[in-house]
Amino acid sequence: MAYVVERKSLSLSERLYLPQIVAGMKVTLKHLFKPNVTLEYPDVRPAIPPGYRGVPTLVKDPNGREKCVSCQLCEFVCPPKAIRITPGEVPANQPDRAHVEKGPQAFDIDMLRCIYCGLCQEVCPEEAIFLQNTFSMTGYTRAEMVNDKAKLYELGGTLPDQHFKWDKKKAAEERGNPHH
Amino acid sequence: MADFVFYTFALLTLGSALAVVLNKDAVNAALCLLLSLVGLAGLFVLLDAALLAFVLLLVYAGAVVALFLFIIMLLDTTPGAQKPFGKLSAAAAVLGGALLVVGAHTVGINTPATGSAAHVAPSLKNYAELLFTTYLLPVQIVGFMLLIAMLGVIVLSKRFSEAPETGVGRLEAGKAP
Amino acid sequence: MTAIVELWNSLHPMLQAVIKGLAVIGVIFPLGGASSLVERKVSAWMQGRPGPNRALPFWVAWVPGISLLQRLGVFHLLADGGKMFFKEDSLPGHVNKFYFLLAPVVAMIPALTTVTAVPLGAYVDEAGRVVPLILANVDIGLLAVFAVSSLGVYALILAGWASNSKYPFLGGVRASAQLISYELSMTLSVIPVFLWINVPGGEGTLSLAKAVEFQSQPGFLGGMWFIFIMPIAAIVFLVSLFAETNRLPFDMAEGEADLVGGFHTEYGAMKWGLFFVAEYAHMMIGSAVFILLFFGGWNPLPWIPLSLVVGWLGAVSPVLTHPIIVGLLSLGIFVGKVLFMIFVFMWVRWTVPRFRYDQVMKMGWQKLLPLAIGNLLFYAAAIAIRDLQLGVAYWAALAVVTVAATWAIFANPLQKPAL
Amino acid sequence: MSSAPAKPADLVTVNIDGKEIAVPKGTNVIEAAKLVGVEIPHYCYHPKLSIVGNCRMCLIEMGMPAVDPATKAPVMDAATGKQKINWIPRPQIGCGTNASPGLHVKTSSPMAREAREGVTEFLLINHPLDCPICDQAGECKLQEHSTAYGRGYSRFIEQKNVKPKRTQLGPRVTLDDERCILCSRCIRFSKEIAKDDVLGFIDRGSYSTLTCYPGKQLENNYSLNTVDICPVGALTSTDFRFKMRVWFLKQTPSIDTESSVGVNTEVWSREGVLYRITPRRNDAVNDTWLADSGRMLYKQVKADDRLLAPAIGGNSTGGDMALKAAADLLKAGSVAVVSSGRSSLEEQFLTKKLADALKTQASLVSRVGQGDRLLISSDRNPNVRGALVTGLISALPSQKLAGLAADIDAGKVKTVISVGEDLTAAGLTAAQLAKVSVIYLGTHNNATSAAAKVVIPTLTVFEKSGSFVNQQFRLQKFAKAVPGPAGVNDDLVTLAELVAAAGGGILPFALGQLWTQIAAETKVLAGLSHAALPATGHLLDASAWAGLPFCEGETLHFKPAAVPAAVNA
Repeated sequence: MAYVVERKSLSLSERLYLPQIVAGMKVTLKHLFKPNVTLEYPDVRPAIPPGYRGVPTLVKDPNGREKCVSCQLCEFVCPPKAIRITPGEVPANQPDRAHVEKGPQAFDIDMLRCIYCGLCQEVCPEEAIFLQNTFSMTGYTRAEMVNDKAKLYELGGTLPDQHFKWDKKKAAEERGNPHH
Repeated sequence: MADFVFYTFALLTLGSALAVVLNKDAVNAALCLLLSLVGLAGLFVLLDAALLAFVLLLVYAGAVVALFLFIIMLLDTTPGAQKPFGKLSAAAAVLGGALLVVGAHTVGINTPATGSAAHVAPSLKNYAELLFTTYLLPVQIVGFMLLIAMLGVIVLSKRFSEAPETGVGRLEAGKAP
Repeated sequence: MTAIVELWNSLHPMLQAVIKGLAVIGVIFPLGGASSLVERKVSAWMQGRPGPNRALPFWVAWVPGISLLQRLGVFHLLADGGKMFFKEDSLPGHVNKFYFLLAPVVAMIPALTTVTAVPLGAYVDEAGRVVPLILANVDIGLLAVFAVSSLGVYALILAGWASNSKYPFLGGVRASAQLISYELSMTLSVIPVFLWINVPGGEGTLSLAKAVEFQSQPGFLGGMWFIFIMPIAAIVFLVSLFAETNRLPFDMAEGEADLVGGFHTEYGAMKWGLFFVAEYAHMMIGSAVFILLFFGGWNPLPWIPLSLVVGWLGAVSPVLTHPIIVGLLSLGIFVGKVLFMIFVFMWVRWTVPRFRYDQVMKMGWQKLLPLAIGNLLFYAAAIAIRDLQLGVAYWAALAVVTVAATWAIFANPLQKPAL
Repeated sequence: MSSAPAKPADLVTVNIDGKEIAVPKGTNVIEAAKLVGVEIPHYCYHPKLSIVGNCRMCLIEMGMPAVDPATKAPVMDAATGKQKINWIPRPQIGCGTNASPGLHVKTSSPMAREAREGVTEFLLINHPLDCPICDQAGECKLQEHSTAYGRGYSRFIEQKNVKPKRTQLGPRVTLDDERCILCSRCIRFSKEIAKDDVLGFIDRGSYSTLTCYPGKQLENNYSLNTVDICPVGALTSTDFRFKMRVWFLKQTPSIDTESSVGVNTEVWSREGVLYRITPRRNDAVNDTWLADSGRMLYKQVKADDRLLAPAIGGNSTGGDMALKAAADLLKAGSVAVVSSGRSSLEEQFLTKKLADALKTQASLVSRVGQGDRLLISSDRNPNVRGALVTGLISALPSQKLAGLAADIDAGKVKTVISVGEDLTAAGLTAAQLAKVSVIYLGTHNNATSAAAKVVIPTLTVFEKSGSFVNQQFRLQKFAKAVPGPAGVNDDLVTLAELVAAAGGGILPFALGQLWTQIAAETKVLAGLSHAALPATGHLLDASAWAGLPFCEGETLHFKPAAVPAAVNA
């Protein structure tokens, strides 16, 4: 049920406006002489704090191998449906990656759709997608604003790997069945 | 020089006054009225009656015609929609013309010919003295008439705008299935 | 220096008038443009921003110290002006073309015409008289200013109506209603000043120069500016001035939050620029009148009139009392005051949010107009008591009536309309 | 399973989680629990396969009413006043326990839960946990049950077992041995349903590996059903492998068109692209199976030889122009109509209207192949019985259009309109085709479309909605899974316009309105509507056609009537 909030009646000085306006002008005058807080952007670059969610990128492991296995969880979780992955099989002629079996044939992120929510990074089981420091994406055409796989790896670079999941897997494969 | 200016303003005044009457578009007519008033003010200035000129501009050009325009624009009158020239209009025109002639004649015989006698520029003080002594009663009467007219307009417009709110039609509209 | 004066005096009076007129216009126009830059800078500084500071034509970049001008955004002013002149001047298809083109011109006419009746400074001639620097020193100066500037409303009405589009039309309607409403209180608020000036037996006048003259008299009451004598009148005039010039918090006619751009929504390029300059010109004329009436005109300080300063200068060096020097000095003082008023306009603009339209109307008719009338009655009575020397009893009666009326208006906390 | 309702004498009352329910005798606990809405987790149990009980996931707690061993009198519980239950101290498998009178089951007691958690932990010891690259993710039973019964971390610190990851079991099936949980569903399917005993386990303990018998391959036409029933990602379809995650795919119910069995299918698509076809359970038609050949039919949608634009005389043109050209030919008279057993019932109805308007009798082409006694019958048309039901034909069709050929030779026919049939394949020679103007409505290029005067492209079964009548006279509907190619009209629209051009009046082409008319004009379909058809189909009254010598032999759920089969072969 709606109910009425009684407003406090205005005091004399409030009803006269002028004292209030003068008080306001005092505040603005103070600000007139305060130093500027604006960052003069193209000349001065902002310091990007850790944990900043910039442009999503794909990263490689310390050995320069693609980490993404195209599980498409990021594509699934992406709220604005900006990610589009074409999965594919890793060919057997890549000896250091063939044991991963699966990798993306194409990986497109439409930066006109991306909302920088970071859910793709959150959901990635392989720690292959990261929102990094780049905050400015520009292009003259819509097509330019779609980051393809090559662009994503170029933006992402290499990040240290803490798990070496697939390296362990490969080592186990080469060792065969050690127990028994 | 002064003659040239006089004829220019006179032509402006008369020409635009004629255009007020002849124009079919109400907005054009109102703006021609404005132009005519400006011309008239110019004539007043030539007569050294600067005060009268600027009061004319301030009151008529600045406020009255602006209100005219305001109303015309709000009512959105379409040009060419006025009634044809009727009998009543003809009678009014004849009467108005007659009054004009009488008035002009009266003014003509009462005014000394130019160049003669004490032609003093009327100062602010002269106007003020006349207004508050000789013409005090007329000024007050005119003021009251304007007040009455204003009140009348308020009452009339109020009644018309409130009529549908208390009328039967509204009640019936509420009952309509 | 004398040669210049002689050359000037030898010119045909008509030519003199044209040169004076052009000189004034030549100052008003660039000042209007410069005001737009100042507006941007002031707003930026008040908001903790640097404001426009980027533009720098490459062919002057080598000049040492030019970067200061760059930081001050001076070249933005040039760029803005250049843009106004050269950008595409679109003419929408649905407008009434004649009035659409006429409106900006109409806006400029009163803005530039009123300057003729405004004294801009003064010099002391050989006879020791203070002669005002004015284009047309007419007896009814103030009335001329009011009369001509009241024509400015047609620009807004015409622009709004000729645009044949909703928002400009609403802007035009608002503008006309607002201007007509506040003209009343504005006019009423200055009457006490001239009641005060026109002492019995003296010459009746509405001249602005006379008002300044009155504030330059010797003595405590004589050297007192009118802002101290009649502060209520000054405040009513100032508030009405804000409303008349369509400045925030009264810029209902533009109201970009609700009306896109108000009456000038459909305008662009230099046609829009003329409206813009006209607004600043209005502000300047209005400020000038305000300063002439209430802030002592070209007198540097209260109780220190120009003539006193000239005396001091004569003590330093007789050359400094030359009419041209004194004229320039007075002009400088006056323009400085006007520019400060312009700054106040901006200051208020970046402090106070816009009123609602019903609040504007309510304030105009229910607050300012009664206040102006009451103010007028009060000073009429006071002047009558003073001039007729009616004695203490009448003063006491006036004081009692004033206090009672004030109490009646303000003591009731319920929001009843004043008077 | 018998479709006749069980007699009350066959019912036994069991108590599952406190709820009493009467179930047919012999029902196992998993199925009985399903009836009360309780899902008992299981891997090796499959309703259509024999029970082996080797995954131990469906462990439950079970008890029987107590009786005095000496007197056989019920032992009553003093507290509740009911018969006391003797709970068995060890958990039992649900799949191997059949309902018996008075059986009490607790499906989620602490003991049952604990048992399942233990089983899950053991199953996950050697599981590679490669869900991100596993095709089964999203429809994996191990994934689901690990969520419910897994502990979230592993206590197994030793090295995991390593097994081959990419074994080709056959041309269409790839095996990832690491993921296999040894449920043996695939082995049982091959033996019991496909009757092709090729799979088995070798080695012991954690070395156990699924493999084919030496020298054999999993290559029968039902091999992909093992992929369907594999509860984990061990058996994967080579065709679908790494193509798309299943949670992106939209499922649309459809019908397999390769024979008259009318196998119920599920079509999986994403954004207008088809990815795979799987069987849809219908115990009266196909149980849960589908032939491999039927799974590849989706490839025809994006085939290179697909007809995409209308053509007149071999030149592409607009749809309106082609229809107008066809209308002109139809108005000229002497038209023969060739319809198809692959058209839907609704199209056949409109084709009949077209034939009626042209005052001719439509002919149909039969396709006869080898039946496999399972899910592919010898009649390779999905909808010959639909043509009988709608009255398009009154006798069974022959494989060759001999009558039409004769008419063409005799010059009686000037125009042939073919609704989806390749006339060359149906026995007309190129010379015969050249003598007439051919209007061809079809999906793909062939000799007829090349020779046709007017070609109007039509939609495949995946791009339209409709219904088929299968060999049991079961009316089954299919739905539109993906939109048709741009510029191709719905077949019903095209046919309705042709009928109108031929002077047959204005017919509705929206499915709902069309069915109102079909139900009104066709006796056996009276009262039916496409929208109200159940997912498993509606069995029609076939008595009117009982005497016809259909060519089909026996299939999974179809026994041919006793008529001489050779009459029409």
